Order: sequence, then C-alpha cells, then structure tokens
Amino acid sequence: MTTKPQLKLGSHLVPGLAAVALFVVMAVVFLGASFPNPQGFAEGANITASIGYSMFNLDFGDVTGESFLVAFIVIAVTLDVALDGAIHLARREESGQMRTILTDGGRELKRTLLDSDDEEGDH
Amino acid sequence: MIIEALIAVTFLAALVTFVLPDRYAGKAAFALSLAPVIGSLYMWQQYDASGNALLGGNIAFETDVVWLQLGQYDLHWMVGVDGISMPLVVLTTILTTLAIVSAWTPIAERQSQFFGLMLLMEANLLGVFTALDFFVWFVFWEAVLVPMYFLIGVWGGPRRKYAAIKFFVYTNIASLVMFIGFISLVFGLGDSITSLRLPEIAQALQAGQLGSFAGLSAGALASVAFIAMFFGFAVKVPVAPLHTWLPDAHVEAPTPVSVMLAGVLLKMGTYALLRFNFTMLPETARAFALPIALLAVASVIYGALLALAQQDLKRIVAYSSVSSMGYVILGLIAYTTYGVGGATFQMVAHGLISGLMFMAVGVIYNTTHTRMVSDMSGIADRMPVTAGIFVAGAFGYMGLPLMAGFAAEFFIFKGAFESTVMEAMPLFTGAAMFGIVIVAGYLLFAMQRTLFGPFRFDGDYDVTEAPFHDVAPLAVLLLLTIVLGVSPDIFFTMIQDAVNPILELGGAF
Amino acid sequence: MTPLQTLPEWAATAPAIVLALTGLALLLIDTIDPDSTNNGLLAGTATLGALAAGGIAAWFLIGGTGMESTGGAISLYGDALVVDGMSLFFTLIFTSVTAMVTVASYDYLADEEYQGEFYSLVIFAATGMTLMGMANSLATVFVSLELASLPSYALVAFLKKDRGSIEAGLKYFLIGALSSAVFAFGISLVFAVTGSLVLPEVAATLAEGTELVGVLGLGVLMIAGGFAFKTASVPFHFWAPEAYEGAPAPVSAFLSSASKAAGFAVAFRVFTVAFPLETVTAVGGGSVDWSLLFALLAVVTMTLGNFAAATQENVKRMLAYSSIGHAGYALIGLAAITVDGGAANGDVLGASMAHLLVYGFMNTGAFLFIAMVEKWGLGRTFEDYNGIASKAPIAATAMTVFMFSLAGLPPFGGFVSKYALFYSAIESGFWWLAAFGAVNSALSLFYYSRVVKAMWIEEPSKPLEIGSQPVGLYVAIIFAAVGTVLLLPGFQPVIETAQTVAAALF
Amino acid sequence: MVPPQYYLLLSAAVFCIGIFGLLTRRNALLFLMSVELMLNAANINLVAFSYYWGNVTGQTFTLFTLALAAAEVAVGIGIILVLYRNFDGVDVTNATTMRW
Amino acid sequence: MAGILDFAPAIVLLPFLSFLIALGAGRYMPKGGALAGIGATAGSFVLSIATFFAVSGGQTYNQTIYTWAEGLDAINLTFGLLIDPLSSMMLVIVTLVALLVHIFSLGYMNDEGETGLPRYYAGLGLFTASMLGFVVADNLLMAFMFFELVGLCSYLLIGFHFRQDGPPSAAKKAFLVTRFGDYFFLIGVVAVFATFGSAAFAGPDAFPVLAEEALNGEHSVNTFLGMGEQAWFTVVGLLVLGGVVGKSAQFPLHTWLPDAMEGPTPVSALIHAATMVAAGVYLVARMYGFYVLTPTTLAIIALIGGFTALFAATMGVVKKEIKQVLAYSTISQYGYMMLGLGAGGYVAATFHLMTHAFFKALLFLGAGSVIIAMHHNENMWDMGGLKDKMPVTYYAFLSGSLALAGIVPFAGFWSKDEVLYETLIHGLGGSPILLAAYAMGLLAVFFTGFYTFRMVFLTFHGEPRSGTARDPHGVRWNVKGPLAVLGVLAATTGLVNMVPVEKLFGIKGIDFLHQFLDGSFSSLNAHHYAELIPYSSGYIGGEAGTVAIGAAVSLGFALGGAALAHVLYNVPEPVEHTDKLGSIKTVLYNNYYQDEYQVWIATGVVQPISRVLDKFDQGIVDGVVNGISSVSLFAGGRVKRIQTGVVSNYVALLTLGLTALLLGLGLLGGWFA
Repeated sequence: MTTKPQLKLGSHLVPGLAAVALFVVMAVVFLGASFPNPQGFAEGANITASIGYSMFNLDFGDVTGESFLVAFIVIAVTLDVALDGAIHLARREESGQMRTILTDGGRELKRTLLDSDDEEGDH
Repeated sequence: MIIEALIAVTFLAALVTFVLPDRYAGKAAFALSLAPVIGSLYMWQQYDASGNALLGGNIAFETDVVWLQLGQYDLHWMVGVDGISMPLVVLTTILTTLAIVSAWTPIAERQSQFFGLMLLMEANLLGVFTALDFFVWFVFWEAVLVPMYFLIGVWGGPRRKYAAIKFFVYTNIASLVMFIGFISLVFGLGDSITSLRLPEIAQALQAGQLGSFAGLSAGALASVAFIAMFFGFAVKVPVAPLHTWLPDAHVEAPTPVSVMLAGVLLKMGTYALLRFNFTMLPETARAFALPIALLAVASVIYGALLALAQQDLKRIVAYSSVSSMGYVILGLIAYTTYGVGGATFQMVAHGLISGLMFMAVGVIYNTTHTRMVSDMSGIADRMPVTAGIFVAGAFGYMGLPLMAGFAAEFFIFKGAFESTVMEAMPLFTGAAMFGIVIVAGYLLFAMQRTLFGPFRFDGDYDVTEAPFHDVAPLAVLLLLTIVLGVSPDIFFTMIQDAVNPILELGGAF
Repeated sequence: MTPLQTLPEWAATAPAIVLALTGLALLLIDTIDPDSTNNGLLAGTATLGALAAGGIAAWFLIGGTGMESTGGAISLYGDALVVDGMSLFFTLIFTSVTAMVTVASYDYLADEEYQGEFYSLVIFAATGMTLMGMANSLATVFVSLELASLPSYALVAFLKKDRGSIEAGLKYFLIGALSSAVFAFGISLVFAVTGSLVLPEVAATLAEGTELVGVLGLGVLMIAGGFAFKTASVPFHFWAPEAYEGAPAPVSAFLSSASKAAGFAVAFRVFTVAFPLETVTAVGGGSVDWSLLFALLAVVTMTLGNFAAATQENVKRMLAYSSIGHAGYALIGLAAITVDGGAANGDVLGASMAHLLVYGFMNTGAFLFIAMVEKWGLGRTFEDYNGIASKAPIAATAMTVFMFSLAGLPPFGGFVSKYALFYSAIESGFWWLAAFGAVNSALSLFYYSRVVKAMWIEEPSKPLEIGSQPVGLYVAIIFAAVGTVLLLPGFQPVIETAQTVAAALF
Repeated sequence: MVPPQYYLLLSAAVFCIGIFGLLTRRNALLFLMSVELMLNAANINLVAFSYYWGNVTGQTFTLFTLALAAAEVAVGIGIILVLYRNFDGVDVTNATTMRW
Repeated sequence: MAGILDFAPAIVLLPFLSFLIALGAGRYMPKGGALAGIGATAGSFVLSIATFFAVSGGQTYNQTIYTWAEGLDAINLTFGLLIDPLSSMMLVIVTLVALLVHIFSLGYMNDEGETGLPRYYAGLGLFTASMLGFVVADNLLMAFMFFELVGLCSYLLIGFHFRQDGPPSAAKKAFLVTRFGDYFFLIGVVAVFATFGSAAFAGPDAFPVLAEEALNGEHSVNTFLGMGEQAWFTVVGLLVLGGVVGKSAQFPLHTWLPDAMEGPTPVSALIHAATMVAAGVYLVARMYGFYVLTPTTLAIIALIGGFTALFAATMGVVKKEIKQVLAYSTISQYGYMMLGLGAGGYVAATFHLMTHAFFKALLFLGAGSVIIAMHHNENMWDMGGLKDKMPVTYYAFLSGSLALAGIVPFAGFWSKDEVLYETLIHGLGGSPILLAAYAMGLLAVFFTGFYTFRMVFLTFHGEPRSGTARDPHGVRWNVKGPLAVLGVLAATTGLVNMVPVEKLFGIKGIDFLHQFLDGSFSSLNAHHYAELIPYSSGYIGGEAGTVAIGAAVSLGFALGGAALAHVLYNVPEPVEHTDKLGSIKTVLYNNYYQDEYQVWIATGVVQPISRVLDKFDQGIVDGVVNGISSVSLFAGGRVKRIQTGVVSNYVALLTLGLTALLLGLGLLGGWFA
C-alpha cells in the first residue's frame, strides 16, 4: 500500500483540453509577435533601491518607475481587511448546530418535514 | 393649467381613496370622482380649440414646458386638447364615475385598493388623452396598464392570474414594438425636430423632413415605422388576429373593470392609431389601404362570428368589441370627414354602449353569479328593469337609429363607402357592414335565451331586481347613448373640426 | 463655491478617505468592545460614514470638482489616482447603496454575532469601489479591485453556519480568484506591449504605434474579463446567480448594485482612457475592437440573464439573473462607443452611468425587500411570497415599484433611464443593440410581474405571519422606492451630470 | 539573449497549467494553488518586460501581486475552512445546493 | 305661411308622447296607458285628415326641421318632412288603423286581463310614431332610421308575451330576417349618399331627379366599381330593395311573418295593415322616381311580387290557424303591390296598399274578435258556426273577405284588378317577364278566393266543432266598433278609383285617387312617373276591351276559388281535404321548406362556422400567442441549465468562452498575423 502520488489519467482530465486549447491559441498569438530589442537596465543600477523609491513616489531611483504610493496604502488596507475577513471565517463557533438552508427556497426543509420527493422535478 | 389640475385632482383622489377604510372607499371614490367629471365638463364648456392639435390647430388648455433635455431631443411636458381628445376626456371621467358606482355591489373585499386603482387608472387615462409630447404620452400610456393589471389580477374571476399576465405582457410587448417604430421615425427626422412634441413631429413629417435611418430610405422607414406602430396599437384596439388577450381579460375582469377596459382602454389604441399612424404618415396609410381595410373587415366579421359561438355573456360582448372596433379601423382608413370623424365618434359611442352592456351583464351576474347563457332563462320575469335596459343597450349595440352606435356606424359606412383611398372601398364597406346582421344575430339569440321564455335558473341564488345603485349607472349610460344618438353634433362638430386637417394631408415625401 | 479652490488637492479623495477612516473606526469599536453587539452604534457609524462620503461627493459634484469648469480632472500621486466628475458620480452610487445596505443590516443582523466585522467589511469594500472609480493606473485598478473583492468574498460567506452562504462564498471566491488571475495576466500583457501601467501613458505609447496587436488584444481581452467578472457579465457571470442567492440579502444588494457599478466605473475609465478606440482599432495592421467585444457581451449577457430569470422559482435567484441582464444593458454604454462618435460617445456612456444610478436604487431596494422577507422567515420562492401585500402593503408597494421599474415601465425611474440608454445607443447608430435591449425588457416584464402577482394577487397557501416590523429595513426600502419614483421627474439633473462627466473622458 | 516571445510562451504555459489544474482538480486547496500558478504567470511577464522596457514598474507591481496573492489565500483558506465544516470536505463539487 | 301643414310634425310627435307617457306613467294610469294612446292617435288622425284635405287642395310641404349631423366640408344629414299626396294618404291610413287598433286593444288586452299593459301601449305608441316618421320622411336616411325603429317596435310587440317560448323566438326571427334585408338597404342608403351627395326624395337636389338628369347627361354623379350610370343605379336600386323585401315579407325573406303571429292580434293587425309590412312597399312608392329609371329593377320587383303573390297564396290554403291564413294572405297581397309597382302601376299599387290596409286590418281585428270568443284558440277546425253567435264580427269579416278575395264591388276588387290590368297591358306591350308575372298573379287570385272562403266557412259556417265554439266569449263595443268602421271601409274604399268603370263606360273623373296622386311636386306625381315608365302598352281589342277581359278573368278566378271552397267546406261537418294533394300537402305544410333552409343556414352553416372559428381562435390564434410565451419559457428553462452548480464546469465554460472570444476577435482583428 503506497501513499505516494500517482498519475491518474482518465476522463476527469477531459475538461483540461479547454486549457490546452487556450494555450494553443495564446501560443499562436505570442509566436506571431515580433519584439524589438529590449532596452534593459543600465549597468550596475540598483534595482532594489529603485523599487523602494518607486513604491513611495520618490524620484531617487536609478531606474525609473511609476508611482505605487497609492497602491501601497491600498494594499496595506487590503491585507488588513483580508485578515479581518479570514479571522471571522476561521473562528470556530461554540455551538455546532447547522442552520437550515434557505437557498433552495425551503424545498430541502419541506422534503424532510413532509418526507416526499415530488418537489424534485424539472425546475 | 386646468389639465394639470384635472390629472392632479384625480391622482389625489386615488391617494385619498387608498388610505380610506374599506367601508367608505366606494362612496368616497364616487364623490371624489365627481371632481374630474365636473372638471372635464367645465373644460368642455370652456373649450375653444379649432383644428387638429398635431397639425397646427389651435390647442385648448395648452401647457408646454421643457422637462428633460436628453441628447438631441428635448422632452417636454406638453398637454392640451382638441376636438379628437376632448370627447374622450369627457367619456373617461363620466365612465369612471359610473364604473365606480357599478362596483359597489360586486367588489366585496379590499375596496379601498380597488377604488384607488380605478381613480389612478382614470388619472393616467386622462394623461393619455391630453398628452401632446410623445414621452409624456408614453409614460401615461404604459402607466395605465399597471392599475389594470392589478384590477384584473386581484379582483378577477377564476383564471384572473392568467388573464392579467397575458394582458399585461401582450400589450406591453406591443407598446414596445410601437415605441421602436416611433423612435425610428424620430431618428429618421434627424435635425429637423428638436423635441418629441407630437405636433412638431407631425408637422416635420408633413414637411417632408423624413430622412433615412438604419440603412432604410425615407419611404421604407415610413413603412417600417407605420407597420411597427400599427402592430403596437392594433394589439390594444384590438384588431384580429391580435385580439386573443381581450376575451380572457374581459371574462376574468370584474364588471367595473370590464367597463373601463372596453369603454376607454380600447379607445387608447384607436386614438393612438389616429394620432400617430393616420395623422403622421397619411401617405403610408393610403399605400397600405388594402391590407388595413382587409384587417378591418376581418375584425368585424371574424369578431362577430366568434361572438356567435360563445356561451358566456361577457365573452359575447367582448368579441363584439373586436367587431365594433373593426369599424373604427375601417373609418380611419377611409380618409373622409365622415369616415375618420365617424371613427372618432364611434370611440365615444362604443365606449358608452359597451360600458352599458358590460354593466348590464354585470348586474345580472351580481344576482345570478353566472354568465352562462345555458344556465338561465326568463330573467326578465324577475328583473324587468335590468332586462329592459339590457334590451335597449343591445339594440344600441346593434346600431339602432337614434342611439349613438347607429350614428357612429352610419358615419363610418358613409365615409368609407365614398372613400377614394382605393377603388374597392365600397366592396370592403359592404362586407364590413354585414357585421350589423351578425351582431343582431348573436345579441338576439343571447337575449332570447337568457332574458325571455319561462323563468328557469340553475342556481341557489334568489333572483330579484337589482338595487337602485346598480341600475342607475345603466340608466345614465342609456340616456347618454340616446342623447348622443339623437344629437350626434354634440361631439361630431368638434370632431370634424379636428379631423378635417388630416384629410387634406398629401404626399409629404 | 468650488471646494478645491480652498482645499488642498489631496482633499479631492476625501470620500475614499472618509470611508477608509469609517472602516478603521468600526474595527476600533469592535476591538474595544468585541463581545457586546452594539448593533445600533455600528450600523449608525457605518451609515454616517457612507452618507458623509456621499455628501462630500455630491458637494464636489455640484461644485464642479475635477470637471471642466474648475480646470479639469485632478490627477494625484503620479497619476495613480484621478478625481473627476465620473469618479464622483460613481462614488455617489456606491455610497448611497452602501448607506441603504448598512441601514437595512441593522435589522437583518440583529440576531447575528460579529456585526463589527460585517460593517467594516462593507465599508472597506465601498472604499475599494470608490478607489476603483478614481484609479488611473492599472496597478491601482488591480489593487483597489482586490480591496473591493476580498471583503466581498467574506461577506458572501458571512453566515458561517448557512450552507448556502458558504457555497455562495466559495463559488464567488473561486471564480473571483480565477478572474483576478486572468486580469493580472492581462495587465502583464498590456505592460509587455506598452511598458507602462498608468492609463494615459498606455494610451500615449499605443498612439505612437506598436506591432504587437496580438499581445495587446489578448491583454485587453483579459482585462475585459476581469471587469466582466466584477460586473457579472458573460462569460464571467457564473458566480453571480449562486452568490446573490446564497449571500445574506443585504450583501446581495450591495454586490449586485454597488460592486457591479464599480466594475463599470473602472471599465469605463480603463477602456476610454487607456485604450481609446480610435487608437486600438488601428494598431500594427490589426485592430482590437473592444466595442465589438462589448456589443457581443452585452447581447449575450442580457439575453442569457433574462431568459434564465424567466423560469426561476426562487425570487432571489430570479433577481440574480435579472442583475446579469441589467449588466447587459449597462454594457451598451461601452458597446455603443464608436471611433467617430464625438458627443454621442459621451451621451451613451453617460446614459449607462445614469442607468446604473437608477439601478442602484431599484435593485438595492428589491434585494432589501428580500432581506425583509428573509427576516420574516417566509422563504424565497414565488409561492412563499403569496399574499404578502395583505400583511405588509407598504413594503409590497415599494417592491412593486422596484419590479416595474426594473422592467422599465413608466412611471418609474427605470423607464426613463432605460429610455435614455437605448435612445443614446440609437443615436450612436446601434439601433440593433437598442432593439435587443428593448425586446429583452419586454421579456423581463414577465418574470418581474410574477413577483407582483404573487404578492398582490395570489392567496397564501398557509396562514401568513409576519413577526416584526423592521424599522431599518423599512427606512431603506422606502428610501429606495421614493428614489426610484422621483428619478422619473428628476431625471434631468442626473442625466445631464452623467453625460457631462462622461464626455470629459473622451 | 532570450527573445521576449519565450517569456510570453513560458508565462502562457504556466497560466494554462494553472487553468488545467482548475479544470481537473476538485480539491479546493489545489484550486488555490492553481490560481497562485496563474498569478505567477503574470509575474513572469511583469518581471521580464520590466527589464525589456528598462523601468522598475513591472517589478514593483510584481511585489503587489504577490502580496495580493497572499491576501487572497488568507480569505480563501478561511472560506475553505468553513466549507470543510459545512460540507465535510474540501471537494468544490460537493457544494451544489444551488444551481440552474 | 302657417298652414295646417305646419302642424305635421305633431302627427308624429303625438304618438311618441303617448309612448313616453305609457312608459313612464302607464302603471299609474287607468287602462294602463291606453287612453293616452287613443287620445294621441285620435289627435294624429284628425291632423292627418286635415293634412289630407290641405294636400287635396294643392298644398304641399317639404321642410328640413332638424339637422342631425352637420358636416364640415361635407354634406349635412338632416331630418325633414315631406307632405305630398302619397304621404298624406298614408298618414290617414296609418293613424286610422292605429286608432282603431288602440281601441280594439281595450277589448283584446285590457278586458282579457293581460299584464304589462303600459309596455304594450308604449310599444304601440312608439310603433305608430316610428311608422308616421317613416311616412313623412323627406330623405332616405331618415326613412331608414324610422324603418329600423319600426323593426324594433315589431320586435318588442311580437315578443310581448316574453314569458313563453314562442313569442321571443318569433320576435327574434322577425328582427333578424328584416335586418338581413335592411343590411342591403343600409348599403343602398350609403350608396345613394355617395352617388348623389343627397338622399332627399323631393326638392332641387332630390336624388331621383339627379339620377334622371344624370341619365340624360345633364348632371354628373359618382359611380363606383367602374360601373356605368345605368348599371350603378340598378345596383343601388336593388340594394334598397333588399330592405323592402325584408320588411314587406317578399320571397325569400317572408319567413318571419307567419311566425310573427305569436304577437297579440291587434299588433298583427297594425303590423300587417298599416305599419311594418306596408313600410317596404311604401318605400318603393316613395322613391318610385328612382326605380322607374332602371327597367331591370322594375322587372325584378314585378317578378318578385308576382311570384310571392302566388307562392304565399298556395301556402295559405292548408293552414289550420286563422291567423296563419291571414299571414300568408298578407304576404300574397303585398306581392300584388310589388307586382303593380314593378309593372309600372304606381297608382294601382298605391291603391291596393290603401284598400289592403283597411280590409286586412279588418280581417285581423275580426280574427282577434273570434280569438277572444274562442278563448285564444286559433285553430279553425275547432270553430264553426260562429256566424249566429257573433253577427257583427261575421258581417264585418265577410266584408273584408270579399275585399280580400277580390269580389266586385268590394275594395279589393278594384285595386287588385287595376294592378293586374296594368301588368297585363305593359306585358302585352312587349315584356314577357311581366306577362309571366301577370300569369302568376292571376293564378294567385284563384287561390286567394279559395283560402279566403275556406277560412270564412270553417270559422263561421257549419256546426260548432268544439265546446268553446258552441259557447263563445262575448265581445264588447270596443271590439265591435272598429270592426264596423273597417267593414264599411273595406266595402267602399274601392270606389275612389273606379278605373274600369271609367274606361268601360267613359265616365271621366271618377279616378279620384289618380287625380289626387297627380297633384304634387312635379317630380313626385303619378303623371311624371307614367312618362318615365320604360314600358309600352299593348291591348287586346282596344283599351276598353282589355279592361273588360282583365276584370272578367280575375273576377272569374276569384269566384272560382270561392266556389271550390264553398263546395268543400261550406258543409255542416267539413273535413280536411288536404290528403288529396298527396305529397304536395307535405310541401305546403312545411311552407316549401323555406324556414327549414333558412334555419339551416343559421344553425347548420353559420353556427358551425362560428364554432370552427372559435376553435381556430382558441387553438391557433391564441395558441400562437401562448406558444410564443411557452417557447420563451422553455428556452429560459434550457438556458439556465448552463448553470450546473459545479464550479469546475463554470471554469471550463469560462475558459471556453474566453478562448472563443479570443479566437473570434483575433481572427477579426488580425492578431494571428
């Protein structure tokens, strides 16, 4: 009995063909593109420092970059909020009682209560 | 400002009625509805318009202010009346009041909502008949449907839900097609107009300003727009074969609602046909004279034959409305004073008479709780007054001289016969006129079987004469029908005055 | 008074700042007193914050901040943000929807725990949306879009014990993550072509000419995909029916109104500013005709939304599909833009914006009514709605207004805004788009009127019991209804503003 | 010098592998990983073309993308956690109470 | 000039007033409003007499008194009064008969304890008013309107006993069948307006005059459908004739009339003698100036008349009920009038209209008297021997019968003979159609004599055949009075126009009626018509000889018929002889299956068609409507299936969608170059 991953080939891979198709189309586009020569960075330029400056909308970097000050502040808030949301979701509830679902218009509940299957049809 | 006041007062009356307790709603709605009646009669008395409102005539009680500036074309709040709309305004107010009285007996629950909706519908109807800006008109036009939907849906018969939604969706789709047709016309006019005021559009069209749009030449655009608008209005009228919502709606609707539906709502369709198709695109209308006349004749004869096959009194009257409105189409396409004028007159006349018939059927239903011809006979024995008015109304429907229906039909026949829109108009007229035989057939058969003969009733209800407030509206309507039949000039002169400019229109593009 | 003559430039972002601070304040309140559920304080703070932000936006808008009259758009922080009429207009939409949602949530969440989280997430999402409206760089767009999205995922899954809510959150999150990856990839491709993320610079580079039409096209398409996700347009709409159905109803209202509008706000700006149609339709011997793309998406989206909505049994899910349909209508704003449109481009875009504003009222109202029904515990199918009008006539009247307005019937705001939209489309020559829209509107009437029918006409199958009369929900719903009605006679300033500010983009 | 097309091809391959994963895996965590893969495909482009254009914009933005990926994972994990609690597993095809 | 003719509107309005009084206050009045009716008709009668004499004195009246619809840039539609000899004569007839019927009704209705008397008298009043309005109408439209009102009144009165099954059905049939005729009439009215722009009978723009001028090329009129003037006038004339055929119960629209016997007998008298049925013939006489212009129309009128006269007479010979016999005799007699008009005998037909009014009113009232006596049993086979029990009725009835049969010197002889004579001479003048019509008319004389006296013998002679016949109910003065008056008139009115006497014996100036009808508007007098008649006259042995031969032959036929009846039925115990007719009997009993085929058209053709159309409407037309919505909903049901609920599928669809968009836009935009 081995637990190592096994390569499973089967019908569940069929949807993957869509990804292959997308790749083919993208590859055709990309291979058709002709780029001029790259500009590259100046020799010895301090990339990391430049990134830092660019992040705070300062003009001291060796390599130019656009201002990311707003993005920086926003992402700070975003991470904060993500944490907020994640914690809320991850927190374990004291009572494990599941609530009834309302999403099917109460059909589930009705079925359990009335013990009938007639609601299951072509809706 | 009197039109605004009229509409506002009616809206207000509706709101007041909504909040009243159910017990008082009926009486209060009646009292409140007298205000628009008086208002419209005052308007009529002060009426000083001449000519057609759309074709440069002198418009009575005109208001015209800019409401919305949207793109190239401003939307105005423009209202006013001319000889075509004035009679319909009076008809609307009077018929609503009578319908409200006739609702006292049959409407037993949620009265304040019912009567409020009736008044709300009246307000919108007044808007439809007075609006002279397309946009304002369309708002009211559509807004009429909402109260009607509820009135059928909440207080209707067993299949009311089906009928209400069918009515609602069918007529809305029609409105939409019409809307598309009209708007394409507006765009075809391009820079020659600056607003959606109907007079401006009509006059620009007459001046030959229609250009091409969406790849269509002016002529083709006019045809497409005409067909689209005709379709839209024909559903409302209704013209066969677009009529199938009507019997369902009528059968399910409570009596007062049927009265309004047949009496006023159907007239919206013919009114709009006159205002839009036949006034704005006369050349196209003349070019389509043959199919239109065919549709008119088909409506008359087909509707009447269908009425012959019905067992339900209301269905009979409903199908006969299809038949009667076919005459209106015939008159409109005639393009003669008597033809178009008679068609307009028929709008009022049929409004009164069909209202009368539906109410009479309703009064019988109130007592017997059935409308099936086979369920009863000899009702006249127990309800002589109702039966008498029923008979009188039925003869009015058959076009008995000296009642309004005859005047209207005769005007239409005369106008259509001598029409010059095409060679074969006399043949079409003759064919359509056969409707007067069939209408006599089904109404006489129905009366013979329900009202006359030995009394027999397959039901548990005690059949007795209806209370005064049920019969009174019938009597009023009968009286109005006779007055209008003896003296059609009450309206016919002003109608002709407004209609005649339409007849002079010729090759605009 | 023109506010910015007396205030520093950065103050133009005040609505976003106010919202962000409100969010922080809510976190603070929650931190100080985590156990007590002082619903009133939280809801009040959130509402006040939203209203304040909205008020500022309205004030700026009236004052002409960032508009032609006061010297044009205000560009901040190295072009990362721009405050102009359009961003303020959309801010108005976001904040008014947010205010309605927070007021309504006062009742909806009365029995829930973790209210602090809820309100702060809503306010932060609103902040993200406001920033989306202002974003002038693809980087800011991406980040602010995530700021709007991440709280939304959590909000949809907020009812942790409700399987529907969880399922909705999962699907929303998965499709959202996929979409943001697609979006990011699109941005990277655009960057590959232009070497820039700032919108005007992207346009400038493209105007100089490039041979990389294929790469650019792929990038533009994928960016469009990211917006399609946000606006719930085909083919990125799959999350929407489930998310709207499963989420707590106020969240559904929030997402389907505000979040959708935010997607449009940013899409309008990105496509008109970064990829001007006259430039991208003639690059390197090919063309990237996004107008055609959106026309296609508009038609498919509105048709799919309406047809799928027609046969729903569940009111909330019906509204979810209808929301997809409305995305299709709003897409006309982009679809009907033409190379030589001139003023017509601004008109149609403005009309789309005005429609989104009206939609904000009527759709939020509709979902909040559903929230109320959920609160009453009546269920979600049409059947469950039978006879509600007899017990709650005022709320039912409001819902009727929403339904008819959504269907585009006079005399409500939805009619005039739809009219303006279709009218502008025709003016731009896209009469067939308008025709599609009109036919779809007619179909939509069928299913909207089913709700009305259920409420007013049907008899309840079992005795109907309505427990409480939630004040907050009532206030929000009535506010939305009044807004929906008043937007008919009062449509003039709205459309005028929208079209003016939209014209400034071209 | 590696031609820029190759970077694009590589990134496209990574992107499509990510999608392939989404299409063929039903485990929510694998779903998350696949999305990370796709985001990183974008990063490949950004970094490569940052050099190509000679500015740090792309590289800087990459940092943001990474940060956002982290945030997304945080929320994602939270949702997967409640999914696990409610549906007794992390199979994304289990949660299908709502459809049509 | 305020002459007596200015009071002419009152002739119409007085009965209308009585209608309103009876309707509104009848139930509070003694006799249920009868007195108001009697007073009103008496007043009308007096005024009519005065008018008659004024007209005799050469006065005429032609005034528009009310503009019904004023046309702007179009013609006006008006009401007006035209008083000329024809109308003044008709006024006298109508008012007199109406007055007598009112009086008779006191005996027939009041004394018999009927309920609903106010309704009855209101109906009578309106009936009289409508007919009078029709008579004085100065244009075709007004005539049509009152024509229709007459139809309404007949409906109301025939269906008076609405609680039974028969009367409502008969009323419906009467209205419906005449409506069918009126349909053509209405087209005709419209066509006259469209053609001439006027529908006036007299005056400068009288349409017969305009038509005459048009044919002479002096005036142009509109014709339609590409027809010439002569052809179009023929069409218009035939259209109007449709109304005449319906109302005057001519073949094939005569079927309603026998059924109409369901109405109270005084009403039958009014309908048959003076109002409804007379209206049709009167209309032809009224616009005779138009009909004489079109020979085809005249020939058709004559043929219809002759055929109807014979056709109805043959059916009359087998009927059992006294009123049925009279009904068929009415149809037959109006056939004679039509024959006369069609044959160019304007005066003759008018003459017969007058005499018939008196003797037929008499016969109906007499029959009514018998019916009272027989306790409302109308079957002649239950009667017999009433001669001795009710002598006044008997002698009056006999007078009427002799007139009906055309026995000299009773009224009917003179008028019928003149009709036949005119037909004969014009037929001899080269019109075989008229000769054929004459032959039919002559044959009908025999049958008339036979059925008339069969009726008289069965009713009054022989032995009583039932208990009620042995002990009949008595009648009062209000029954006898009218009978007496009419009995005298039936015997004597023929004397006003003794043309045969004049022709045979050369006594000039005793054709009073002829002279009377000559003194009028130039376009409306008999002389003018005579000039226009498209026939020439031919004689057998000179004019006098022809007169003598014609009179002798018709008298001989009548006497022959009467004699046969005497042989067969004037026996103490008469039996039915109908079996001798063999299979013809069945045909006659069934009225040549005329009712059957008309009912079959209604129930066997129209109703199935309408039912099929109803199915079509419900199934196909409405089916399409519902189908569209079903298809939409079905499509919606399919579309939403895309949303499977499985995220993996969403991803797949999303990917495919993206790929498809990429491919599509890429191909369009040249991205794959």
